[in-house]
Amino acid sequence: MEASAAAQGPVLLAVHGALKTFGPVVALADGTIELRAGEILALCGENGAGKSTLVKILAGVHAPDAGTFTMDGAPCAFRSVADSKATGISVIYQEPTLFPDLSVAENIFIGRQPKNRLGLIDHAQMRRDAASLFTRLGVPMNPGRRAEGLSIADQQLIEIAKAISLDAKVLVMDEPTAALSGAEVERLFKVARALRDAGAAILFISHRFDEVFALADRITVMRDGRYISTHRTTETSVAAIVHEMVGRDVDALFPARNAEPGPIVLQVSGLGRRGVFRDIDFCVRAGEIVALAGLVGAGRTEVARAIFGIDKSTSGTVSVNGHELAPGNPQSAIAAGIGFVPEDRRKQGLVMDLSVARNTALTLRRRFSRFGLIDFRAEKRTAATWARTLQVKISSMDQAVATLSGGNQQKVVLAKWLATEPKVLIIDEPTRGIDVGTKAEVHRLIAELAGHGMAILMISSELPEVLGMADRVLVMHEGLISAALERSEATPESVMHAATGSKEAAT
Amino acid sequence: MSTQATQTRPGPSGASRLGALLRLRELPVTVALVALVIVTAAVNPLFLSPQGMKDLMLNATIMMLLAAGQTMVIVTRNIDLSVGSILGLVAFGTGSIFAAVPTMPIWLVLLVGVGFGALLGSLNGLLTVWAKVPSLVITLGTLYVFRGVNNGWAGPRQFFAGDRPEAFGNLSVDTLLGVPIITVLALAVVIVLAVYLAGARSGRDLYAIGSDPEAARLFGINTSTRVFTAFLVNGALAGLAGVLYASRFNAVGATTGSGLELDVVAAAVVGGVAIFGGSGTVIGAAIGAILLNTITSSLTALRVDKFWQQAIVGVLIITAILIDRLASLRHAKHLREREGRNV
Amino acid sequence: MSEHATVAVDTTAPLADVVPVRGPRWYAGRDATMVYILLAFLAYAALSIPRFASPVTTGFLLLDVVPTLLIAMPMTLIIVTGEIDLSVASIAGLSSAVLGVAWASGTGIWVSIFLALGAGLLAGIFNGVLVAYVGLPSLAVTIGTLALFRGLALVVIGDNAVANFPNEITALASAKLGTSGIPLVILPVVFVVLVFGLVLHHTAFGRGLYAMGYSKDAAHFVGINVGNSKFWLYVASGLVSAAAGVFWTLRYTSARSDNASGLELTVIAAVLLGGVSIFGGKGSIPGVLAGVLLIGSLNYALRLGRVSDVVLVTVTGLLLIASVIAPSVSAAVGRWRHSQRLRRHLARDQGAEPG
Amino acid sequence: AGGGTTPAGSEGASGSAKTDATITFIPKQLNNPYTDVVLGGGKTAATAAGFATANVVGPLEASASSQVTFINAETQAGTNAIVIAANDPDAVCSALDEARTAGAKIVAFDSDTNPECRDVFISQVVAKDVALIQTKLISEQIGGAGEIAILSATANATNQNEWIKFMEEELKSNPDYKDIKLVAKVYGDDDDAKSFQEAQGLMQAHPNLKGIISPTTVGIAATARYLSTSQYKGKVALTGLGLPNEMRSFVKDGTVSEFALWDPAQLGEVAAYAAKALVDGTITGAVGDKFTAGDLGERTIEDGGIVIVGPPTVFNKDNIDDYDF
Ligand SMILES: Nc1ncnc2c1ncn2[C@@H]1O[C@H](COP(=O)(O)OP(=O)(O)OP(=O)(O)O)[C@@H](O)[C@H]1O
Ligand SMILES: Nc1ncnc2c1ncn2[C@@H]1O[C@H](COP(=O)(O)OP(=O)(O)OP(=O)(O)O)[C@@H](O)[C@H]1O
Ligand SMILES: [Mg+2]
Ligand SMILES: [Mg+2]
Repeated sequence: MEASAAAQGPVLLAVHGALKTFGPVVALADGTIELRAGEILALCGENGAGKSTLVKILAGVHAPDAGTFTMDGAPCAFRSVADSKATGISVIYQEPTLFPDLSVAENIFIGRQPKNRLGLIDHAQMRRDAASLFTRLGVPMNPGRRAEGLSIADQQLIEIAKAISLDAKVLVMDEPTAALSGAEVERLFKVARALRDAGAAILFISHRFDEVFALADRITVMRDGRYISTHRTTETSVAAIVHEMVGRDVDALFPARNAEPGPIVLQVSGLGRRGVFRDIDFCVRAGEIVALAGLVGAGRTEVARAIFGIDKSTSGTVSVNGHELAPGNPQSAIAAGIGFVPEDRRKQGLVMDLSVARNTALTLRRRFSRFGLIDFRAEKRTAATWARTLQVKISSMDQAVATLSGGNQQKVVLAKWLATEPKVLIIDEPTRGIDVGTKAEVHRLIAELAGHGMAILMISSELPEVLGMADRVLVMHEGLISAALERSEATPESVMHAATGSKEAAT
Repeated sequence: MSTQATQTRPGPSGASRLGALLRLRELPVTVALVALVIVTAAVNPLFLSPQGMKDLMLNATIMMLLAAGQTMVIVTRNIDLSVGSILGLVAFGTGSIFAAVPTMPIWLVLLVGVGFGALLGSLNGLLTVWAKVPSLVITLGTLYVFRGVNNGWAGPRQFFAGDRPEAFGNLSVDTLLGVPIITVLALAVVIVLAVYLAGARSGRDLYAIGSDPEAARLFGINTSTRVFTAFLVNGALAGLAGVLYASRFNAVGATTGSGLELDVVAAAVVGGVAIFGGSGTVIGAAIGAILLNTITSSLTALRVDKFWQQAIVGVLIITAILIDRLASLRHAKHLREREGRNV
Repeated sequence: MSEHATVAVDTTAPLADVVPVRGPRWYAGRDATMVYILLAFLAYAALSIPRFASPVTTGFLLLDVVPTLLIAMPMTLIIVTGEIDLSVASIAGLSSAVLGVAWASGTGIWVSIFLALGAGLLAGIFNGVLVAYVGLPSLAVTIGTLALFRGLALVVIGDNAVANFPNEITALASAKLGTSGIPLVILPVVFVVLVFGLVLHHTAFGRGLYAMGYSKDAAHFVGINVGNSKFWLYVASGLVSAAAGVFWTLRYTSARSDNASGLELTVIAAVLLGGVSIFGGKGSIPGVLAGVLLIGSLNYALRLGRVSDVVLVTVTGLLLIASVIAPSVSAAVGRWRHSQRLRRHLARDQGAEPG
Repeated sequence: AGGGTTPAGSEGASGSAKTDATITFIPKQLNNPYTDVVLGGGKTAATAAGFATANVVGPLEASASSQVTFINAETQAGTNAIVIAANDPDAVCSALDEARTAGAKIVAFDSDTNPECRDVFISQVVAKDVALIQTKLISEQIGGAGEIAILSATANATNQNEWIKFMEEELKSNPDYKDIKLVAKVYGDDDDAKSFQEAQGLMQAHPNLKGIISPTTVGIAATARYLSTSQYKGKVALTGLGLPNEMRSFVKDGTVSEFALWDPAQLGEVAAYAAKALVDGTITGAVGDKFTAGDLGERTIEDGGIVIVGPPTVFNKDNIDDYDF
């Protein structure tokens, strides 16, 4: 990868020994980074290593308990978000933070909308400015539209537009690509490199090493809230970084599987939802992993939602072990043995304010009821067992999931569904925001579950994951299944062709 | 990578002006108001006589001010249930001032009333912002506390129109081009607020806060100051309404203005203000206030059995939110169809 | 040029001893505090207000709180799901009006009561459909039905008052259990409280209510039928409010359209005082019970002491404000003490290893 | 066991004046100017009559059931005499019965309860007289012909409803009033703003309205305020029952020419003396019983256990300045 010429420029933003505690939890023990003008620095670390905490300190959201901060060599403090912004720091948070009632354009320019001669907001000018930003990012989006109901990917793109429009000296991006697929990622990188070449300093956080090595000039590694090391990208390797992150070697290879698929468990026939997708026909057998691939917005999530009954399908049927499910009724899907790990864990997967125990037990409410009354102890025991099995990093089962790191939250969602011992598990983006170690674990877990005869439908935007895990790959394009590929036929090229709708790829 | 994805999503589309107009949340309530006035006037021409018009406007004036203030608060995903009590305290305060100093200039009394209201409103704001607790609970508390203070202060004492200077009472009698002076004042306030909320950065911040308070905090909007200001302005408007109340009605005492709070919220809701913040306009709320007041007058003018009147008002409120909901569902569906795939 | 070459950092620094890890304790929770306050107040009142400590008090006090207590039960569940029902008092008024008109028109008393409860049920269904299935915001809907149901009560009974209810029935409404002073009606009320308590705290349905109180989407994604749950809560609220209306009518032997007016805010104040979060997700029946009884006994004690209602109104308001502010204040104090200890800890560390 | 005083023994020592007796007034609603004048008279007279303590308790709003808790608390406090203006004749009954069982004497005043639940009712005036004086005043003011309306207090107010009944009968039966047509009855709930808007509604719904009777002090003042600020001032007649202090400016500016009221303080005074006589056992509440009401002289209990205070006064421009209440 090309290294920037300015990589040896002066240190722009330096943080040393940043400490942040939340009551008894030490989220960040020694946050240390040195960010130079004209470079892209990647921050790597396991889930819960304290990356987002460091970001939030830089953003002025959290007040640090200790640490020294300098900007351009002068000591500085980030007492508030406004303070941090004024210093020239612009942040894309891990989770999109849009205002659903405001227009896309206003979301980008809130607080600094262009004004007309009367000192009032010039809405037309604002929309034009937004449109030109989107052109720069290569994304078609109507700036006048309300932000409500946008997909996670679209929301993330707006966040990016917002951040770059600030023309900040320091751009911090906390997993900006987690919800994006190849095309958008590539465009984001192009913009990021352009900003770097213009002299900005960029802090980039991602769990995807291909991205990190493609983009970053240097990599800083964190573990357990502490600074570990910094390397030039050209002088290190994925294995070395992973070793430092995890403190041991990680076998990042996908688990080997050669189970014979059993009888058909999930049968989807002619499923359709007007204006969204149609003619979805496929089956998943016991012990089989079927991946649903495609570009962002291809309609994969919508299919999964319709199967589980969150949305009502307008045509076709879903049956589990031959029993047809009532459309639009998640209870019937759960009763039939379907589990669904949704893509947006914060809004759909978890009740953020409830404890780990309560969240895990939510799917078990009826199972542990005797004469209609819940057996608290059995419930808690089961929840604890699954949390332990998945090695969720928590201080107590009574900790609110809101205080967990993103990856650990994802594990709680998985635990919640595994606890129901489903026959079919639908997983939408199973490893979004999960670190390598856990990712390997999740992959091993999925493989193991399939090995025990569970039918698994996996939606993923990560091509390696799709190719590495799936027995069969269904590729969606514009609401239709454009290809059904056996493991042997599935290659990056065949999947991408089908996903982009290129004629020659259609089977 | 390919650039194919570009074609999978629709580009910006210019919404027609007519479409935008039809999507206005204020539209249904405006249509309802116009229809109501026309029907009533057709049956009872007296309804639109100069005196009838004047009464209609005067009736809506106080509620319009309160609804406009409440909108500022509701837009930030808060609520102020104590407005009735604030109005009562200020109205009684106005009576007390004139009883003590009958020669007090009217503008000074207006100023004092607005200031007193702002003080009480800022107490709500301070408690909500500082303790970061739900304003519904806080203002339910201050509803009781302010009312208690008013009761303690006033006791059985009341001040009557005769105790106040005639010029003060004439504020709600005299007209400017057929419009009562206090209505002109209220309209001016509503317009200023409307322009502020639509066209000022800090005004737009209020919508952002109501839309997602956590996101607003992460984005660096000074949530506390903005919400505090909204409460303060609302209090000030309730104060102004209190002074105007004293100008218009006969008696001000311990119970003046009690029970107003839910009517005010209802007016805002009927005017298309979303109860969970983030959207709605002052103009809409003001029209909602006019509609709710007009319906009572017109039912009387139509000689509808008075026992039915309250039930009809209830039906009207529900219909208004129902229409609002249907309109937004239709809009969402429209959006989906426009952005969705042709499958 | 990686100048920060792999610095070894001790990841087992003794920061954990700064603050001991503690789980929540039931006897230190919000609900328990409410119960302590109630007990403290009762003790104070018994000692300092003449005649307060007497079975007569129990009787009058309990009779007074019955309507609030009844309605507070479904209200708690509704607020836990993040919704609200402002129409409860109007439903009570409507049921009172129906009871009166039915009885006056010669219907048997039990059939009349049945009709009154039926009116409440219908009202609850109406609210439920609009909130749960049409998806309208409950605050707005029930402001509307607050006017609508009260209006219907007026339509039904007009400005009449029906008072000639049979003596056996009205006597039942204020009958006492032997000499204990405890009213007979407390038995069904206790039953209602137990049912709602069990439903909220010990059933799958109740679990679902907390979950949806925090996040409707997340609840939907684990197969909780958000719509149905809410619908049944509003139906229950309508039914219980109607029962409260019937009790009101019989206790005061007067069926009027304005019965129980304004009760909605009292109920909500009591529920919030009992520790239920207006945003949903938090709250418990024991807490609410303590909240209702606290307001009730405060009310009665002040009246016994001939203290003006002005004081009661003010005290209720202050209590409400204190109840939500106190946790914030104690959390702020906790944070301050934590940072103090942390600072001392850091200072000690720096002193230990200079440079 | 309830500590404190034992409830006053009932008929034990007939005729001997008790010196430690207590009296409590429960008005319809606190903080009402008319009530305040009544209670002022009542409290003064209570002391003069020999009560050891006189209290006033009451609800802040005049709803039917809001007085019950106060009666309960007084019952428990062992109050000897409860003087009440009932918001609803029936709602307070069972509570009053309990109070009587505990030994209290019940005097209703201003607005009666169900006759079974009290010992005597102190009425301002003969109900019919009040009604007739108002119909007479309105007839004079509108020249004996035209549409009139009534703006009352709450729809359930016992006293107002009785007067309205007499007014309606009189309008129907008296040939002098054959050209007068009662077109509407509305209720302002004794709330200033509500009464104001009801008055306004009347004018719009009935363009030919010639006069309004408002037999409640809040209603007449609010209506006067509306008329005085509108084009109807001096064109639509207004009469009813009002407090001179509240009505003075409207009489002087010509909105109202004549209205009536009794002396409210006397009502309180008679009630206090009646209560004392009951507590002392001088009277039992039977028809024909007589007692002395201080300076106001001897009063007799008439049919239905009613005591009449005195005739109403008519106020107008010429005499209004002579009164201060
Ligand atoms: N508000 C909070 N209260 C308590 N603990 C918290 C809070 N926020 C974060 N933590 C804890 O701090 C630690 C660091 O979290 P952080 O979000 O910074 O991790 P991360 O490196 O961003 O992980 P991921 O890659 O999963 O996003 C975690 O153990 C988390 O549980
Ligand atoms: N509530 C909504 N309103 C309008 N459009 C929506 C809504 N939800 C999704 N869409 C649009 O529907 C399309 C399909 O979304 P969906 O989430 O099914 O895609 P996907 O293939 O799962 O992609 P990914 O999950 O990677 O984002 C997207 O273009 C999205 O913008
Ligand atoms: Mg993170
Ligand atoms: Mg998806």
